[in-house]
Amino acid sequence: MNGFDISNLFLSIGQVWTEWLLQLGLSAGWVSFVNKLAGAVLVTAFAVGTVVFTIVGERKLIGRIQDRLGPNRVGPFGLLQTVPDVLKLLTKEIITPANADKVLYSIAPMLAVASVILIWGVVPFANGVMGVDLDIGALYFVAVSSFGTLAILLAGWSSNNKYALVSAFRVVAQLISYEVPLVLSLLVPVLLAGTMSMNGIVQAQAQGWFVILAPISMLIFFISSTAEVGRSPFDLLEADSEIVAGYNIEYSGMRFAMFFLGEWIHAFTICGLTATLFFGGWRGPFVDQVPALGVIYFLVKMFAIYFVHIWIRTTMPRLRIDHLLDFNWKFLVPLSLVNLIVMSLAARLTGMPRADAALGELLPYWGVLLGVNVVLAAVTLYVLGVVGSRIRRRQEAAREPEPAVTGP
Amino acid sequence: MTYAVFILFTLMALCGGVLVVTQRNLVRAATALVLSLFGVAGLYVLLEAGFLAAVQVLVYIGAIAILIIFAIMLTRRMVQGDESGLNRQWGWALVSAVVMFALFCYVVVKAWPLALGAVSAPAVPADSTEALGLALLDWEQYVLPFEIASVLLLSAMVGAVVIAREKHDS
Amino acid sequence: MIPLSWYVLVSAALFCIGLFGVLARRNAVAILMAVELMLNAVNVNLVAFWRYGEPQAMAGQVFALIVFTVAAAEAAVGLALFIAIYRSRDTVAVEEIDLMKG
Amino acid sequence: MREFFFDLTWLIPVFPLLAFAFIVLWANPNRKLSTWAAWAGIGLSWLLGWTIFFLSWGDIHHLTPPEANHPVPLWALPAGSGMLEVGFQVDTLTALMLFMVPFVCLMIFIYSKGYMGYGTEQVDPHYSRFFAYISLFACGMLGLVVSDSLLTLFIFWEIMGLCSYLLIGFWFEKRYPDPERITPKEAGLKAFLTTRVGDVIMLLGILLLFSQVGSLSFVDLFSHDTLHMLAEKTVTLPVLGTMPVATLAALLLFGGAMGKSAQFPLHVWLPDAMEGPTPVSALIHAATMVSAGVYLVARSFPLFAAVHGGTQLAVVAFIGAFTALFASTIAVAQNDIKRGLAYSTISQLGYMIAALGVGAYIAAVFHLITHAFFKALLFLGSGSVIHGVEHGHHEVAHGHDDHGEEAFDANDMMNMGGLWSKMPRTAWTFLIGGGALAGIVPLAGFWSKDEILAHAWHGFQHGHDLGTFWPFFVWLLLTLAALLTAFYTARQVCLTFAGRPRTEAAGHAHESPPSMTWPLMILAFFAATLGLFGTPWANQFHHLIGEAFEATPFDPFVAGLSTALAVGGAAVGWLVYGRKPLAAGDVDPVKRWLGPVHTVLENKYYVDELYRAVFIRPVIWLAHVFFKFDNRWVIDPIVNAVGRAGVSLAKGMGWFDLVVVDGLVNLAGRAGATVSSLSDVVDLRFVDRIVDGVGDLVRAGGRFLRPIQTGRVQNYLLVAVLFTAITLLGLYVMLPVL
Repeated sequence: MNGFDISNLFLSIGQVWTEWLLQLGLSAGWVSFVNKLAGAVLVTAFAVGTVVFTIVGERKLIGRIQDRLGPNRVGPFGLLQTVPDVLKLLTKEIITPANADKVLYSIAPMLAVASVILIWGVVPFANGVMGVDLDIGALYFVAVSSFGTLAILLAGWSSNNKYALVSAFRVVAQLISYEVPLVLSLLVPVLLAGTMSMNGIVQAQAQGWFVILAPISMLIFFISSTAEVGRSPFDLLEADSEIVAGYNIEYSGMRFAMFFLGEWIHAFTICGLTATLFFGGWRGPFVDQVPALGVIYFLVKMFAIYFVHIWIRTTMPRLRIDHLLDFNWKFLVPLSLVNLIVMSLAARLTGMPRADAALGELLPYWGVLLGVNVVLAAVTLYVLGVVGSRIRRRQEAAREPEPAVTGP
Repeated sequence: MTYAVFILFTLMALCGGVLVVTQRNLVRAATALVLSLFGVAGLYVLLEAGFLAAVQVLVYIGAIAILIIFAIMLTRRMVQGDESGLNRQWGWALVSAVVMFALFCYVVVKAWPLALGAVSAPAVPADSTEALGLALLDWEQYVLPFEIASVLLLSAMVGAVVIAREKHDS
Repeated sequence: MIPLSWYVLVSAALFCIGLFGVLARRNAVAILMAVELMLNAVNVNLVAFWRYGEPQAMAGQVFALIVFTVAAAEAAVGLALFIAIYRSRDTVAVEEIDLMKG
Repeated sequence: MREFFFDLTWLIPVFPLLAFAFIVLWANPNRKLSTWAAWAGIGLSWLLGWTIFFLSWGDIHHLTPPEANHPVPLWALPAGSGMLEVGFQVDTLTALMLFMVPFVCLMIFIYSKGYMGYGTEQVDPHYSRFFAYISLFACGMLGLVVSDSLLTLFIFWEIMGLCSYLLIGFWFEKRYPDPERITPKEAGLKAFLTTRVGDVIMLLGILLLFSQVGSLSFVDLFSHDTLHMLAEKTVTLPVLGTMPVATLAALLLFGGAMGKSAQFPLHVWLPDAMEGPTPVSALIHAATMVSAGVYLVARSFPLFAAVHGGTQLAVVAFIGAFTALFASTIAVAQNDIKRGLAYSTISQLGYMIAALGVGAYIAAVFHLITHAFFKALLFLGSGSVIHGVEHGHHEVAHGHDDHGEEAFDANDMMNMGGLWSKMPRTAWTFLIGGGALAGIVPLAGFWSKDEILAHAWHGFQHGHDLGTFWPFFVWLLLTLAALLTAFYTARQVCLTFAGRPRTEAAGHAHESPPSMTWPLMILAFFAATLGLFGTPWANQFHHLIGEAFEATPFDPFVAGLSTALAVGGAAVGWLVYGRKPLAAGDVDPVKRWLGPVHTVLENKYYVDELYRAVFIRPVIWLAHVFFKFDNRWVIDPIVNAVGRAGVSLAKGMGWFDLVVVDGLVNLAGRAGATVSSLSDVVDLRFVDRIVDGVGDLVRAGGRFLRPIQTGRVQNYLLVAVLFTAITLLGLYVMLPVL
């Protein structure tokens, strides 16, 4: 047994734990099984546990931005506000509508939560500290999140409520549409890193975070992931002023809470992914010497991005469904396609730098990629300007010929 | 362990399949299809084809199943009929399916041993996903089928839009 | 490891279930789903033979991918057709779509 | 520079293809643009084709085989285990075809503008589509000519098949009052299906070659080693016995040629193809489709010649010679101007095929080229005549309305006559074309035909691979056909142009527009002069096609005989039809003399009727029988039959009651009336019942058969699956393999 290495805290804990189990007399197969189970429980617990705090944090933050106090009664500074909320939800009656499709009705919330938690399986907290280092991690993320869409569709349909169904249709249209730019922008980090493994992507960012190398992809990913989560300004799925409460209108009690939970976890999960894919994940100063620091870096980055999410949520007005789809299909998708092509060409041009490249070697690499991004952004803005002014002119032309009212 | 997982996924695939063909309610049938296809994805994982498993989930569950559910809901009046989901010739259909299955079983059992254990297969190369990508884009291998498949997909997409679009003129 | 024949048997079973569905379901969409089952059965076979045959050559996986593509194209066109038929004939029951009846 | 143009050869089929795409995708509504696009496409092909031809003419020794057969690969695509190689090649045969095909096509394209009524009131509603189709057709033929492997050849072959279907059925909405007469739609279908029979056989041949050689490129296939291997290896077939692979492959390929070149058993589509617009007939019969079959045989001639004295050449010679005579006899009795020409085409194709059969390779190719020119000329001329007569008919119909739109056949030569003065340019050019066809010295047809006959005669005199019988057979049949050819050509010319108009329409006919007459004159020039390149004394043609083949020595006997026959046939034709032209309503004198034989000829030896009885009817019948499966349609009739039997029984009892019992009771009282009432009862109960029964039977049969087509896919599928399952089951049980 090696000495307990504090710098690589989590791996050391894992080793100690494994040896302890072996000493208890478990066979190696069972130990591996128990380890996997424990890992799964840990990851799930992390995801669900974090929600408790993010809910409070978010509410307080929103309160701040909207110039009010936010929750401040339960516990110090209202930090324990979530606890009575959860208790309230748990004790509420679970209502199932009479004409609902009961099986699907009860499956949908579970599926919604599961799809989000499954993503955490491939998110690296620190170097090598992750559920499972799949070599197709990025693809796994895309695949698993499609369950969420299914869950919403089933929830809307099985409720046998027309508002729920309309909402579900809207949501699915939105989610499927925004999945396209999401995946296309996700491909850029994969391309630059040369691997789909999440840990591999983070490791590849030793040569520079992808937010610097591919800012446009980051922006597209950020926008479309916001839409995937369904938060403002893309929160049409529960635009309560239009479609009552959205696809989950018939749900109550714990089942409703599960949708709520799923959405909330999804919000910061996406932030974690953004941090992993574009902001260097667990990378930070001295992380090579002390790997355990990675967890802290990762969490800090994740919550910083989450803060931006909340900030946007509280300040941006909601979009109309046709605007939202137009924006996706006419702007984001073409842009991300062009971006993907341009980036792949640029990456081919520069070639991938070696892992131990000196700064002098890295600078041209950064310069080319960043320069390409800047040029692309400039072109995009120019095209947008031209198209926008043309549309405006057409609208004005359409408005103009109002016949003058002639007096009697 | 592996056997347990195999049996689990097999049951998912087959039970899901049976539900798909017997459920009268089409949305349920579609959900069962998701279950079945997820089971198949699990089988891919067992076969160490992780990429295919992910693509299976992505394409089938993320796209095709949702497309099917959409279509079901767009043609909704059909879903809620009281009549049976099966047509008159289902008895014959069952007979022929069973006969075919028996034939398949006969052939399979003749050709490969059913016995457990002592089964070995060559190891999958570590970078099989990369090998797959290279094979697809290799001029000497599958680039032509790959390109044809993409053209097929594009034309299917255009065709589907043209067919399904409501005609606004006249 | 699990013997190859088990996979092939599962695939055969799935195929026959799909076959039954294609032959016996009334609703066109249900038939389409059954077709998907059959295609998946084929894919299981392809991948299983890839795994137990020659994992270095990617033929099995490539073919499975192409089957995916074809399945996606088929689903898109098929569903579009059903929606078009539904609009004009107000039904997607295959028994009632019999313009070729003698 | 030579290499530069040769490397561009692949563009030749691409130009018309681009024209096709352009017209279909963009220019469809614009007739002018469509015309120009099609002309530009074929015109560029023509320029490039002639460039290549004349370059190779000047540089002939670079082109002679085997050096010439260097295929130029364009793409090589991975396809399964092998590579799909697409390329082209230029050798003497290709160069010759490039001289003929694009030029004749260009003439036809130019002619089409006038024929389809550009700028007139009668312009065809699908004018642009027509130009798109013929462009694609030209693409098919040109691609076939330049392709370097059997596979690409087959692809272009099929493109032509498709185009022939589309073009023959171009006036697909046309219906005739006579239900027996074939409509353009049906004619297109017939052409497509008949040639398909040949194509399947040809595909079998291609597969056989591929399985044996592993490659389909001509260079590989016709290399000395491959041919030797194919000739050595034998294959045993169930009925036909053992034969070399080369023989079998050649025969199978010849099947395709028989379909496309309309040789005897598969010739039926060609006359009906006349339902298409006349430029199409010219295209099909002169420049493209039917030449393709002969071209295929010429192209794969090394394969045919691989086995010395093999059956394959005998079959080719027999089919060709027989077709030549067979079709020319039919042509004698046709009144439809285009049909007559169609049979003449079949007959001339028979010449070429027979020539190949006896090894007269050069003569066959030469005849292919000259025939293309004069037959295109004749078809376009006949089109011009029809056009003129139709316009005359319109004028007449407009002149006085009471005339009405009764069925008027503008193709019927009996409706013509006296057009010489009305359409002088058409008449002159037609006369030149007819002379070339008949083999009058020194027009093109004489030289090429004479070469074939001389070769056959030479084979008979001096021995041949096939012995002496086949050359003699070919010579005899072809000489007879030459006589008939001259006769029916003279008949056509006289009936059409000589004498006085037999109908009002013919009387009002006008000369066609210049876009139609100019191509006629150009083609006439070539039809008149082309033969001079192949005279026995200065055989430039032989020089061009390659010294590898043995030249045919000039034979004064054959030349004299064929000249005598041609002049004699023409003279007889003139005596019968020209000296005293027929007046309106006269009966054809030949018909009077030949009587029933003429009827047989007029009906084309009843081949169509035979096919209908032997192939089409049984297939339809089988299709009906095979669907008795569905339980509903088996059980229902049984139940009905039982019910009907019950009813009949009850009625029988009633009859028994009524007739026997009543009759006995009343017998005593009404003895006198009984006899008459009995006869009445017999009439009612027996005769009526029988009549009704027959009716019922028919109706029940109809009801029994009608619903076998349920129209349900699943139902069909179920039958298919069940059948598969049963078959597999049977296989497993019977074959001890598994």
